[in-house]
Amino acid sequence: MATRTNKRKTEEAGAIPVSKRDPELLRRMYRMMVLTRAVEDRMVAMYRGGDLLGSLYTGHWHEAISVGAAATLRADDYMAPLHRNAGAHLWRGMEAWQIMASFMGKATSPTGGRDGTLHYGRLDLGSYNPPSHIPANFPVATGMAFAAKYRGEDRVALAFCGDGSTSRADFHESLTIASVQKLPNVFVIENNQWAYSTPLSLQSSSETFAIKAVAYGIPGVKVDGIDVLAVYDTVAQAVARARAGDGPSLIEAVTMRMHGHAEHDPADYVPRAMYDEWSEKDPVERFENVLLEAGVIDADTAKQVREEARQHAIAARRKALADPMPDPSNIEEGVYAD
Amino acid sequence: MATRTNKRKTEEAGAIPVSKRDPELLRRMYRMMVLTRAVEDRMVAMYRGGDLLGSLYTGHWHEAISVGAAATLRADDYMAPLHRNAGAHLWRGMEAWQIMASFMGKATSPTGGRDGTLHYGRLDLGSYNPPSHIPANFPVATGMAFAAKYRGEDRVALAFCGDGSTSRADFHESLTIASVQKLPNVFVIENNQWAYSTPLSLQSSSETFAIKAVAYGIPGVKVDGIDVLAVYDTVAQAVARARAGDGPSLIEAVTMRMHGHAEHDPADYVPRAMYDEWSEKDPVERFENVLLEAGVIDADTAKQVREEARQHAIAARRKALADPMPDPSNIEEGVYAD
Amino acid sequence: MATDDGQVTYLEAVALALDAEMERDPDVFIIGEDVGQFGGAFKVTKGFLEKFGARRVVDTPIAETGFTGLAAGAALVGLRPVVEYQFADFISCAFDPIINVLARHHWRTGDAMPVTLRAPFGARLRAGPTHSQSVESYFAHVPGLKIVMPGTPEDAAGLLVSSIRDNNPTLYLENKYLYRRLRVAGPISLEPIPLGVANVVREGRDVSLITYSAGVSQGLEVADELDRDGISVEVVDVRTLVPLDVETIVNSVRKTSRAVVLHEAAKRLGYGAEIAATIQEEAFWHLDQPVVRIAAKNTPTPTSPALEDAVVPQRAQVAETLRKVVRA
Amino acid sequence: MATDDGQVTYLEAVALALDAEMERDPDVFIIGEDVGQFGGAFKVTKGFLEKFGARRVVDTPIAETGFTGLAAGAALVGLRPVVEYQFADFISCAFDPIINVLARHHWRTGDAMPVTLRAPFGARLRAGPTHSQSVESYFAHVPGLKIVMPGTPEDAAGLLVSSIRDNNPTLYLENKYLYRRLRVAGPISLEPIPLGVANVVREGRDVSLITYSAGVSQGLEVADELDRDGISVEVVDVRTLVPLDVETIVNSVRKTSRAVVLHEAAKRLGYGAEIAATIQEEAFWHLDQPVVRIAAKNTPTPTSPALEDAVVPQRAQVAETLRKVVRA
Ligand SMILES: Cc1ncc(C[n+]2csc(CCOP(=O)(O)OP(=O)(O)O)c2C)c(N)n1
Ligand SMILES: Cc1ncc(C[n+]2csc(CCOP(=O)(O)OP(=O)(O)O)c2C)c(N)n1
Ligand SMILES: [Mg+2]
Ligand SMILES: [Mg+2]
Repeated sequence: MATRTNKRKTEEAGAIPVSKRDPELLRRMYRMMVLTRAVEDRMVAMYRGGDLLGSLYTGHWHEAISVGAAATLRADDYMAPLHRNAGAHLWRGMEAWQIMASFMGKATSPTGGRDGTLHYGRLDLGSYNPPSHIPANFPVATGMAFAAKYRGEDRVALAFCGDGSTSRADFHESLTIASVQKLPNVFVIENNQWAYSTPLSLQSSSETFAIKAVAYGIPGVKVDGIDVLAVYDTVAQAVARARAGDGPSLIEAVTMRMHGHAEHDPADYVPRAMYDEWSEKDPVERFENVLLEAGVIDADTAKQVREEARQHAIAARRKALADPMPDPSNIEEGVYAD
Repeated sequence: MATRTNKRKTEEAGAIPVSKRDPELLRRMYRMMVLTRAVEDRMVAMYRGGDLLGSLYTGHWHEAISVGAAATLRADDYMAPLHRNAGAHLWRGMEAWQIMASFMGKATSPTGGRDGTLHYGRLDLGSYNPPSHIPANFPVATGMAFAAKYRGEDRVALAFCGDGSTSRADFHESLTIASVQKLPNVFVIENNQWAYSTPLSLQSSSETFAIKAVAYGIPGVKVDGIDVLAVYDTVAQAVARARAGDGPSLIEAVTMRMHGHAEHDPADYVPRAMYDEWSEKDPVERFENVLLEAGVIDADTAKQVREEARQHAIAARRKALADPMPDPSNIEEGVYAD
Repeated sequence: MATDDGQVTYLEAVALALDAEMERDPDVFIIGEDVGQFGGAFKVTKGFLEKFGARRVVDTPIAETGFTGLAAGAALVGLRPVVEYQFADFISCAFDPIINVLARHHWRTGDAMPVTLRAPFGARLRAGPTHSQSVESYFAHVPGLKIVMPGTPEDAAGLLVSSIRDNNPTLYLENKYLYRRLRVAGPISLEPIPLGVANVVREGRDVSLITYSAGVSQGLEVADELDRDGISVEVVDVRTLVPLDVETIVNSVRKTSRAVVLHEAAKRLGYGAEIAATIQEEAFWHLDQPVVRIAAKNTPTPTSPALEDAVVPQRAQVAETLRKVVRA
Repeated sequence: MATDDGQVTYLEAVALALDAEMERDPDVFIIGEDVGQFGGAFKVTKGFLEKFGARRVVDTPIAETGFTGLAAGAALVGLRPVVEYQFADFISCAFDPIINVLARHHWRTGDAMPVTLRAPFGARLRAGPTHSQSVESYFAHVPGLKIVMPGTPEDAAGLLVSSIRDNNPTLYLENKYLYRRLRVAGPISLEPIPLGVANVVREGRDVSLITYSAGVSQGLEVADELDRDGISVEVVDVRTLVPLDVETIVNSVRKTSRAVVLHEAAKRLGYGAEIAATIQEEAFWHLDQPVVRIAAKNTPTPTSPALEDAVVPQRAQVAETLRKVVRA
């Protein structure tokens, strides 16, 4: 599943059989992937129905990456997510209604409606709330990792970005610094084939994204991004490495952006055949089948999990809709901290 | 001499015997290396004697890179040099006195004393005049290459930067764009072991600088930077590749910064042993010996070339000293072009 | 490219001018993220790829520093690049090359640097702090850049033509709130409008409202409103911040003796500071009142509607301020 | 760290304050290019590596965007980074994270962002257009940043202490021309000086000279000179541009009725524009004269001495302007 892309890479991610894994963890991952899908599907309906303020970024087909990677972290680790990582947020305790509230500009969003859309990170959950500029979260993640190392703690910092984000200053400079400083970072590239309308061929000429790790002398691993266990194992190995003080790793998880860049984007630049090919590779379905086959869940459980997720999303919407809009009277406060 | 660092590299730089090479070209390269050394030695004396306005950046032990690389270009090719490339400037027709005038703020400097020190590129010689920010010349070089390709011309653009400059946005983003657009660029990294006081170990963790080419899917070649023929052959191959429309290359030329970062810097952070080791590897001396051995020049010629260079530098100083300082009355003109 | 009703929007005016310049001059090309097949995030370059081909309509990696520097290099050797930043907010990633590579180059060397930097900017779209910035103040201090901020479709066209033909780096800021909100009867003139010439878009007696970009239509609306109460507002659209047409501004203030400056950028060191400082320098003895600045609050731009409305100048606030200044 | 004659230079004051804060608070660290063994390009951190070790004195690759973002992340989880830019000119490469990551964060989230950004800036050293920039105007428009510009060794120390202890991103700009030119009798106080409090460094009757950084010593020299001619200049050192102590400025102007603003940054949208606009807003009826701005010309900073002197405000020019304003 994980393929080696440079010689310094540590051991191949082991193909541990499902039966040898913690069933509780597997079920939680499954629940979170199903929940992510249900929440984002609900939000798509909300977008269409006019519930949201502006556009909507979703992470369809990114659920295995978001959940698989986040699941490797301890609660006291740091995470610096981007706009396809609702699953990672939910894993860490972000409420579904709060994500919705962010896209609605509600007072109950993590920023109280000051920021919106994907900008809903919460430091109390160890998650950075990034600005729009991608991947500004990468340097920030190096700072979180730096602080951990500075204090002699064994926390790690996990950051996500897209294939397109790899072209930017922030990507290069943060990997350069993290590798020189041997910071406990794990960098995950979510290669979903597109950056807005830009295909990979116009974004990068390297053979893979994982291989860019060579430029930083760190392990680079490419992994199937719709296989949540492959993602989990690969990221877990990188996290262990970082935690042990052996420095950062770069992971490329391959998937497909199954919606438009955001919901306003019909994405008619994507060849139909790509959708056809990838619609067969639904990471949630795939994991469900793996768990069914392995007997970790049965069909009834699966049905129940899906129905619970649906109800959860419906309730979340209800709460978010009912939540108040912010009061503008204090808008000038908080520009500066005391 | 040139070592392969990634599989996409083109043919190994052939070890063409000196006897099979154009003796005129060899002698011109020799003369230019000697002249570069003489001019820079003279400027060091000028710095110490108080002739210059501020500090002085020199390219001792970079002569083989500057001259070897510049010698591969046609007159109508573009060059985007930095602060160790006096040799490349001289090769393209920059006058020694004008380089000195730049460090003196004279009216006769390429900027009329508006800019100074290393900022003496001249577009009429096809050479970009960079700002201090390194390596701002890299993106500019992609633009020059872009223009050549846009117009269907077969010009190439050659850019130089230091080992430290590879850490910056400009390096990464320009190589990303050049590789995707298959621009006729040649990027030369002058790895002189130091970036100001920063050693390689604090700058980059990649195995070599050449190997960073992997991140852009382009050829990356490491070459002995004190061997002018190795530099010439390697760059010539990259230039030919670019000219043929096959896209950019990255070349790492290894040398040592034998002076301080600039002349005000005693560089006592450099271990003595490094100087001892590298003082044995003077690129000018080395090339002289190669040419003497091959009979391309004889001892008398060598002596004469050195003496002419010395006289040239002395005369250059005399002219630069005598040149007028600029008139401030028109200083507000030219902020905008007509 | 007019709409069904024969009208031309602000966005179409930009597109028409760019299209015309690309037709006229083979050295003009457009480069930016998603400007090709997608036609740009706001669809300014829709159809350009088909018409001009990938050679002249260049999709780039997400590398604002890199492609801005590329434009500089191409311009130095004779091309006339037009660079699109997907949102003006992202121009922060090109701040370094814009101020250090593009802006200072001609003064240092005498080489021309004909680059046009196009960026959709501004608030009122509920897009939040990193998708709504007014960026003119980041750059207006920098010698060597021109800054163009059209407030009408006609100016959007004519000023873009001039920007592209100008031999200097020109920051051309498109107010994205106006893109589909302002429209005029077509066809629209593609004659260049000189940079550095302000436009008195409405004559008045009682107070000068000095503004630009979205402030122009907002100001005209308010002027209409106040007219009904017998207050006569002169609206001056400066159109280009750099160079600034000080003479037209000062003449207006000399006439009305009262000046209000309006922009949607934050107040502190917004361009209103420069305009106000200049007016009091040049027309102090004609002023019956201090120059008043109407601007956004000194906060980032919020997302949530009521918050954003509380930060960005609203029509009622503009009207009230003008009334107050006139009555004082 | 006093010099042989028991005096403390501006540079030493910076070093002493940084040293004291690193001693006091283990969460404070310094990061930048060549700050370790080399002690920084200007030697502010000389001896720091030996004293505090590589854990707290961090040499970085040449990656201003990256290490600025690193500082943000470290600050968010409780450290108090001090970032050194080798020359303020290179802060352009960190413009994006400073304005979009550091400045807006607290307002968006309520998380503290205690980062101090130190940068040697300014002209008069014949260092040319990309080694002499005054950078305050690039940032002063941005909500959420504080901007500190000490003009004396005492303030350099006390304001740096406060900057480091402040929970906000603070741009602390060191005038490198003053580094070894200004000195005071030691020992120097390391008590924090509050941000946002201007200092009337010389009382006067006839005109208020509002300034900061190198303008303070220049202004005092000129004030001495004019004193001999019976002209009494009040010199107000604003010390921090953001927050700005409007009250002290306005009180001074109310007293003298005449105001001149002085800085070495270029005039157009220099911070003098904000100060002048504010003075006429707040003290219009007290002004006997328009507020005059003395600033560098709107050009890059030249290298060659006569050129630089023609661009950057000189003492004679300051004196002459003050005389003119007082006489008018
Ligand atoms: C610096 C910067 N430039 C441009 C943008 C506009 N933008 C937002 S997302 C995006 C595409 C991102 O592509 P990728 O990194 O592959 O992530 P994906 O959306 O595919 O997950 C672009 C161009 C931005 N946010 N930041
Ligand atoms: C963006 C930027 N940051 C910092 C500097 C200051 N600086 C000038 S040269 C230099 C070291 C450059 O090292 P390297 O690239 O290896 O070139 P070398 O001087 O060794 O040839 C530094 C840090 C700069 N010029 N630009
Ligand atoms: Mg993508
Ligand atoms: Mg070096």
